[in-house]
Amino acid sequence: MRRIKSQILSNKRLSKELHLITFTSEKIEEDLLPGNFLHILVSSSLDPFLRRPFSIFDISEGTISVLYRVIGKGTGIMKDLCKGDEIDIIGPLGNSYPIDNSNNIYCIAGGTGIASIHFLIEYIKQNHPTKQITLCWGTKTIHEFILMNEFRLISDKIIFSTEDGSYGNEGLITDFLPIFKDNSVIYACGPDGMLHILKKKPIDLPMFFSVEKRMACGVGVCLGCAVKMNNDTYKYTCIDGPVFNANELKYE
Amino acid sequence: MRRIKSQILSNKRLSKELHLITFTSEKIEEDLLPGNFLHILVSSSLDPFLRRPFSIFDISEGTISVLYRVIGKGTGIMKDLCKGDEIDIIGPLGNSYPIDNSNNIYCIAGGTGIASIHFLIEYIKQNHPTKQITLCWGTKTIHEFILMNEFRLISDKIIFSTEDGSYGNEGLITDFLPIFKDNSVIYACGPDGMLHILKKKPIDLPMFFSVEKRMACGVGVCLGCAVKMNNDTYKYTCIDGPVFNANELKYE
Amino acid sequence: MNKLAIKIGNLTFNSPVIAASGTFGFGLEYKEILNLNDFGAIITKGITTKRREGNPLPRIIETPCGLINSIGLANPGVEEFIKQYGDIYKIFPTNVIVNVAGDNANDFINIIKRIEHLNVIGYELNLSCPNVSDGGMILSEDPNDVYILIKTIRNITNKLIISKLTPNLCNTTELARASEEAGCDAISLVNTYLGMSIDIETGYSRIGKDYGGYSGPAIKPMALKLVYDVSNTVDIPIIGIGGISSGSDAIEFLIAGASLIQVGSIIFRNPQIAFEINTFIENYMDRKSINNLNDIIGTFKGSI
Amino acid sequence: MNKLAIKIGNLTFNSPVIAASGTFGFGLEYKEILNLNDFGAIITKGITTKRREGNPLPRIIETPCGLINSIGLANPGVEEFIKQYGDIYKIFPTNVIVNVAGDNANDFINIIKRIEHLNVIGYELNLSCPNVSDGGMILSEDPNDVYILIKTIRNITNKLIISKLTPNLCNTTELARASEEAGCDAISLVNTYLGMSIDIETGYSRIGKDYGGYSGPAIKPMALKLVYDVSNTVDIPIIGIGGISSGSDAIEFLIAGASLIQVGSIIFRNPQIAFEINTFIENYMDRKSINNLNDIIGTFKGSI
Ligand SMILES: Cc1cc2nc3c(=O)[nH]c(=O)nc-3n(C[C@H](O)[C@H](O)[C@H](O)COP(=O)(O)OP(=O)(O)OC[C@H]3O[C@@H](n4cnc5c(N)ncnc54)[C@H](O)[C@@H]3O)c2cc1C
Ligand SMILES: Cc1cc2nc3c(=O)[nH]c(=O)nc-3n(C[C@H](O)[C@H](O)[C@H](O)COP(=O)(O)OP(=O)(O)OC[C@H]3O[C@@H](n4cnc5c(N)ncnc54)[C@H](O)[C@@H]3O)c2cc1C
Ligand SMILES: Cc1cc2nc3c(=O)[nH]c(=O)nc-3n(C[C@H](O)[C@H](O)[C@H](O)COP(=O)(O)O)c2cc1C
Ligand SMILES: Cc1cc2nc3c(=O)[nH]c(=O)nc-3n(C[C@H](O)[C@H](O)[C@H](O)COP(=O)(O)O)c2cc1C
Ligand code: FES
Ligand code: FES
Repeated sequence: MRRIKSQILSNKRLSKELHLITFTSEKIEEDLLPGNFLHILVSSSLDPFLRRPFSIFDISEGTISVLYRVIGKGTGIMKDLCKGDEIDIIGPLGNSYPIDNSNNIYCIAGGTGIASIHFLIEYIKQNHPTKQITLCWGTKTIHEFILMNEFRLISDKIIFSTEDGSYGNEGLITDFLPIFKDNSVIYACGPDGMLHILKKKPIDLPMFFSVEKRMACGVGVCLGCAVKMNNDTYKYTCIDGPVFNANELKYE
Repeated sequence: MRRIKSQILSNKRLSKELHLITFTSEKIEEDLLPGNFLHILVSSSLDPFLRRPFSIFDISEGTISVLYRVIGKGTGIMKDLCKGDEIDIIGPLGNSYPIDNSNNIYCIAGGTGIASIHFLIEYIKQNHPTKQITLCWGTKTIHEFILMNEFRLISDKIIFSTEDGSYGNEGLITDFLPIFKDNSVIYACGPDGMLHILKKKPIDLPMFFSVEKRMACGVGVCLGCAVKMNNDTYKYTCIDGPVFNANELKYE
Repeated sequence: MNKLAIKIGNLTFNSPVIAASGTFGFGLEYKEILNLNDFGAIITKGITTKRREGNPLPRIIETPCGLINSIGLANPGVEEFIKQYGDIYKIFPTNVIVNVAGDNANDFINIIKRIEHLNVIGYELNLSCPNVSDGGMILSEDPNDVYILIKTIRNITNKLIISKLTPNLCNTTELARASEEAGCDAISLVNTYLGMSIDIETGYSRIGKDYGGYSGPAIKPMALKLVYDVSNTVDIPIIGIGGISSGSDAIEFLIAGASLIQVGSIIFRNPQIAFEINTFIENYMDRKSINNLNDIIGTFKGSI
Repeated sequence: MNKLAIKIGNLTFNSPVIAASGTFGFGLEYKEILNLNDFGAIITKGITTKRREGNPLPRIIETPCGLINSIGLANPGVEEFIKQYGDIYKIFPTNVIVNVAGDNANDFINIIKRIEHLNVIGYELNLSCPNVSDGGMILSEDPNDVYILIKTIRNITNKLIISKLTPNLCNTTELARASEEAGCDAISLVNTYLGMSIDIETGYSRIGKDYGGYSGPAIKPMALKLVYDVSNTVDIPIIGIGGISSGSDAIEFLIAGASLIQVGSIIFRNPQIAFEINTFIENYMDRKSINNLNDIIGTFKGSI
């Protein structure tokens, strides 16, 4: 974990709501694993007060990219940042997707969940090139399939779905999952609703969810980002997660 | 009085602390008189919460310029605004320098007080070209004499002073005032300390001060910007001022 | 029909948004840049028997997401007020409520008697100004005193009586109940919180008194809680106040139990806030197929 | 000599800046990005007799310039705490104070007896957590109860006893006086204010309970006022808390009468705040030729 002042290198709008921001990493990227997140302070004003957690979308030497959806105060400010502006970053934080011996990797991404899945796929392609990767990617509408060519390049197979049917299958991605092969592992990142549905499916494979909870500290001191476990105790997204074994999690 | 969303046209640093911002005026400039001020909201964040009052430095068709010193939260944000960014403006507010029949105009400016004095001199030159204008201009140091050529062009005479002696007379401008001619009027804008000294001088000419007080509303509803009058009552900078007859004002 | 209309007794407010006392002068100052009837009512600056010059300077200091004021009830006094505004209020575009600030019960009664003939719909009793040392604070501490005061006022007027409470005492709910029992028509809360700010260069207070009244978005979570508590205590309508700065904030107060809301400090920043809140609430009602404001009021469901 | 050093009794704090309970875990979480001895002390998360899972979700909600929390004293319980941290505190780089949260007097006494052998300099008694329904709030309302509680604790320990008070009661000064009379070594205040936030789309609370504890820069003006009031009431040192987010804020609390200060919510935003405050105070003292922190404390001059 380090705290750095990072310079914006670029900040592009990719779709109506999705933006990709790239900034200097002061070597933090060397310690980053897929699933890790950064805690970003976007403005020196006290409103908004807290940092914002974001997964890693991509890294390269000296830079990190984050894919974000503009939804509120913090991301509203983020989208107006220009090249040369400074942001204040703490990271890497959180755990990472555990990589086992399975030959087949199924990645299920909903919405901005695609961000950490992108980094995961790239990571696996680089470090475990023989594994077969199937990406199941659901969005609301066609325009949210950003950087499609790149995803086609790094995945072996992609299943698309949109809620409005504008591209791929019409409906939720959880309705169009492939028949999973043996010797597989599933990684999923997306809205709670999606994870909830996945969890209820009779899937007999190791399955890991990356979850999103409201955070204050991001390092385990505030106890704000609690997630309920099956045994009714709580774990904490920022230190025990964000990636959890789906078996552990309780959805009510 | 109107409220407009204004686009930044340029925002230049003129010295270490002084910046000149120019923005679209939506025709507000047609109603502006020297001494008037604008109440500017520089950010959509709730911190800073209040608008900031600024005098007019210059107008031209469709644009207004404000000269400002970076001192705190609001001006700190202002200096980072870029071409195309929006600010929210209420104006014109306040009264203006009263222009009488005097032939000789003495303008005394300290610090950013030069802003409203600039507009005043320009206005007089344009509307009363026969009047003789003497500018007495004091700053901390040489670098704060911004746009000097322009001032030389519009004033008939300029007396300079700097506190550190780096240009003009060394000391406070109030120590280097000329011998005032008859049939004259004095306009002064600057820090309270300067106005206080001026007020104590045995000057037997009409004298008008533009004063600065903390403001919340800028329109006379909050009663925050009170100024003490000689008879121990209060008047309000935003509606009764910012320009007051020096006789009326009480300095303790 | 105007969806935003709401009734208190036989009085109609064409919007639940009211301009708070001390933040809207006497109603005319902003008229060039807004429609006065975007407000369901406007409340005047607090009026005292005699003219008050107000507190020493400085009177306003900004803090993160709020401000501290030490105005000290500067106002022209009741006689000058009548002279200046009596005629104007005869044809005012929206309801006018006079905020009355007495040092003691007699003051309140005298002021109300003097202005009873004006075309104003009622009185908001400032039982809580933090900025006057001999002021409301003492009077307002004891529920019995408040009961007697309001009872007496009830005897001299049929107009709306609103009891405006401070958040700085811990018996707010008791004061509200006493007000209700005495025949008060509505409770408005909160007035400002006590706040302090020190200039570290000089060691002096950054306002003209040791402390002042704190308002703005920063106080909203606490004000909302208090409005909720009081709305569970009394049956008369509550007027929610405290840091409201958006349509969403306004709806939170309605859900918590307020029938009307007041906007204060935010006006300084955004004078057109009433219009924005009205538009927001209308869209919200459309989206949720709600036809009557009353179907929002007091619908807080607690925690999930 | 370290200019920032300050003594309470025979204990030395190498900086007046302390990490507030609940915002710094058990002291190790941030160790990779800060020097622990930038803090004069760190205060642990509140410890209860038994493990507590904490409140339902969500537990944190941001508000303008602040946040509302509903953590509900989640903690491993005193036994697990001793197991996990007993050894670590033997060689901790700065003073450790344990925040103790009892449901009743027995709890407080049992916990303190169990941890008395640890290498910690003292206990901060959480008399005021708003997030536990059967918790401190009741115990802490009555100055007599507080007096008896602290008196009893005084009998079992010579370590530092700090009474942490809530701003949500109106008898804060009385509670402070009762604490002092019972032999308490210092008063810390404020704990969080009660605040509420409603999700207008669902009508439910935006946190796991109807209301939570409000903290951050938004509460500073009120907390400062309360610290000033209490410092005028008692002679024991005050530890000022509430929205401190800069060196300047910290000095305001010192001038108002606090001998030490705590940083809470700001840590989440700026973990290195203690270093920044220390540097700021040092420069301030240099600039003003002040050699001893005590020459700042309690020097408020009132209004000009
Ligand atoms: C581990 C983790 C990884 C994430 N990765 C990404 C990512 O790669 N791309 C992306 O677009 N978003 C991601 N999110 C969600 C992102 O943090 C929120 O969208 C963002 O905080 C919203 O901030 P805002 O100020 O625009 O919204 P506001 O609604 O103004 O925020 C208000 C408060 O709610 C919190 N909040 C709002 N939505 C969420 C959410 N979904 N999860 C957690 N906190 C939230 C904010 O942090 C803030 O404290 C991630 C969240 C977590 C926990
Ligand atoms: C009528 C009028 C005309 C002015 N014209 C100019 C001008 O042309 N150029 C210029 O640089 N400055 C001018 N000022 C001063 C300017 O308003 C302040 O410098 C500015 O508000 C500082 O804002 P800040 O957020 O950077 O400072 P902060 O210190 O962060 O501001 C905190 C609060 O104090 C207020 N404040 C701070 N300094 C002053 C001040 N000197 N006068 C009034 N309020 C203050 C702010 O408005 C804000 O409410 C004028 C002030 C008035 C009243
Ligand atoms: C500058 C100022 C002056 C005020 N004057 C009065 C007053 O005269 N009478 C009164 O009852 N309340 C007065 N108030 C309190 C407001 O009416 C309101 O209760 C308070 O500001 C909280 O609301 P807000 O957070 O929306 O501002 C004043 C507030 C401010 C900021
Ligand atoms: C997330 C969180 C958890 C807290 N937990 C505790 C606690 O366990 N015990 C306690 O006495 N105070 C607790 N507090 C209160 C803080 O110690 C502090 O008194 C309060 O937040 C005000 O300071 P601040 O405005 O600097 O945050 C907690 C505060 C927060 C924000
Ligand atoms: S965000 Fe604070 S414990 Fe996870
Ligand atoms: S700034 Fe509000 S009355 Fe002048």
